Amino acid sequence: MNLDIKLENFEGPLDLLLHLIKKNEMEIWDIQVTRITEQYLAILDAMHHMNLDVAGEFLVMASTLLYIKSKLLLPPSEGELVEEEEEDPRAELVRRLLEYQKYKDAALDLDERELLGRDVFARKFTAPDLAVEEEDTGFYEVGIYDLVEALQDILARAPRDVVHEVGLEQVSIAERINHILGLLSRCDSLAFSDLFQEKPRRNDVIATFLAMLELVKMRTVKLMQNDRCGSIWLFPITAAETLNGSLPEEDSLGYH
Amino acid sequence: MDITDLKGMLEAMVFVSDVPLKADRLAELVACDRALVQSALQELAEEYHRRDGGIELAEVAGGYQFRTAARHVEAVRRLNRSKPFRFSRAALESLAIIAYRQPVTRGDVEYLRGVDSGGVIKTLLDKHLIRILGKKEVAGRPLIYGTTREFLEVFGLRSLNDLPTLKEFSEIDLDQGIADLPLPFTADDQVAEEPSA
Amino acid sequence: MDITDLKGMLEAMVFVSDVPLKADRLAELVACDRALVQSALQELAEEYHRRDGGIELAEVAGGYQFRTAARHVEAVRRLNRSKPFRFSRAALESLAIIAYRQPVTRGDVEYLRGVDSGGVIKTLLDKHLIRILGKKEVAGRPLIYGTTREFLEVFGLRSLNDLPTLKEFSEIDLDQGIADLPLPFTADDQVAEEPSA
Repeated sequence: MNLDIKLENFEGPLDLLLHLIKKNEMEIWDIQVTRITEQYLAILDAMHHMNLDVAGEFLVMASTLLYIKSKLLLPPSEGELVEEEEEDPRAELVRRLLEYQKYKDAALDLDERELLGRDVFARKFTAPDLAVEEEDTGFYEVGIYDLVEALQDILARAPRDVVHEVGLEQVSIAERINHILGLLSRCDSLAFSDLFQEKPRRNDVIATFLAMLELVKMRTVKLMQNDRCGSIWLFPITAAETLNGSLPEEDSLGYH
Repeated sequence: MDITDLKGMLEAMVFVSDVPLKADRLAELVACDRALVQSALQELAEEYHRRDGGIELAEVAGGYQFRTAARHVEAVRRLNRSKPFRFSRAALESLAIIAYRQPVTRGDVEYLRGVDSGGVIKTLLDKHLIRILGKKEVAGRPLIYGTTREFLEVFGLRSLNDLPTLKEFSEIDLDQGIADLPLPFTADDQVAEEPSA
Repeated sequence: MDITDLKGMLEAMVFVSDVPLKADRLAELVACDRALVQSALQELAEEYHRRDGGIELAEVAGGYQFRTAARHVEAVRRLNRSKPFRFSRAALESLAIIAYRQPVTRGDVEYLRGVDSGGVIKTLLDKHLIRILGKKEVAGRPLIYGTTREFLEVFGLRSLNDLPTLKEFSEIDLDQGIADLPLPFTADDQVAEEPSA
């Protein structure tokens, strides 16, 4: 049998087992453990020889298979004979495989639906004439866990070492301000992500971010978001021409 | 108010909303009988469906929302300059497990999939497709997860009852029925509910 | 491409766009003759007009845009007014910082979020979710904020002690404790209490 199988194509050991069972034209509830175990181990072995990392889960399954195989080969001990109808050693694995198969199929069903944002689209913006002041009409249901999630987001991006890093790398914030203003003079809005090159260095990101904050503080740009997790957009507040003429001095920004 | 007028009103409201609108809420807003509103919305949805144009009135997440017809996806993508996104198999599998088995813990998902699923659960949380429902009253008090309204919206489901039935393997006669789900804990263990807002 | 298909495509594109779309641009996107696109759009506009429903295909600013019919303006306004307050990401983040780190200044919130938070703090004050506790005894004597009783009610908490600790969330991949929050000032700086109202 052709064992040209890449582990990374499988979601995990259960997925790989299902594949082997199908390939051998077996029924899940009647696995020929010896044959499947041999093939499973051969694949792991091949991976090992190619110096590929085999995730721990695949190894755990290998030992499970070997255990089942040994149980099937050993004659039942006397003590076990007393208990009538001992469960088939394969039963637990079979149940897991059947259960996994079920959700694997359900996942495919989900993927075949018409997905919003992929296959179908809705209007995700408020009509301009409706963007009026909201009245005090109560709250959307927000749980305390939403609050914790928000905090986690901040923690994930908190500027914990900003001040030191900028100092070390001598990235000019005035230069970045200049750059942003230059970009803004050519268009009326700018996506935050457009401020960066393809793969910006960490210090560039920080300097650009600080430059953006400075511009906000100077009331030369405003930041807008079109929905709560949408991308951030920069809009100039005054005409871009006047901005170009009044560049801040590096020293006046207070970053050294 | 005659039915044509009601339909126009409902159409205008559903059109401007950025979220699906429920018949209940619309009935309240137009001060009309809920059943009347519901049937007017159904009629509208059928009209759009029969017309077979660029937009459809879809029933999702318990409400109504205008959406583009799936067969014009290419044109819309060209306009938005967007590439089609793909859910990874890991994401879809975990989402399927959470959707069908909620409330579930990360441990449940990992047991069923047979692999570590922490990263994928984090991603699903970030995308607001699942949310933390609370904590399970067992040792370690693990978090329990369920799907969100956004999940229904993204997958175009009216409600969780709209999920297709899982293919069961009833023909199999194992010593123990498949109905004995092999989860580390059973689903009806006591659950620490999140205090609702 | 037949005209029905073209019309559907145009309809879908105009529907999802947040700005009016010009016939030129649409013609380019569907790779069709401009005159053909123009006449298809005209036909669509007429269909909607004849139908006399809740929405119209309007010709504005040299382009096409779907709009609600003027006579349903009241219903649309009612819908908009009834919108419950939606916690924006900004509001949730600021509220989270204030809840966990109170008493905090606006500067603390802005330092952590990395963006101006004046507007959002004002909104939270207006909604009675936070209140001014006093002034901080540092240069500039900035105001310090804390959460209110209403905050506890909205989030279903008995007291601030009921706020989940971030440690409890360690399973979703969180390696920073709340104590490590990188605030520019420490929370136990001396605080001038405002006489409580």
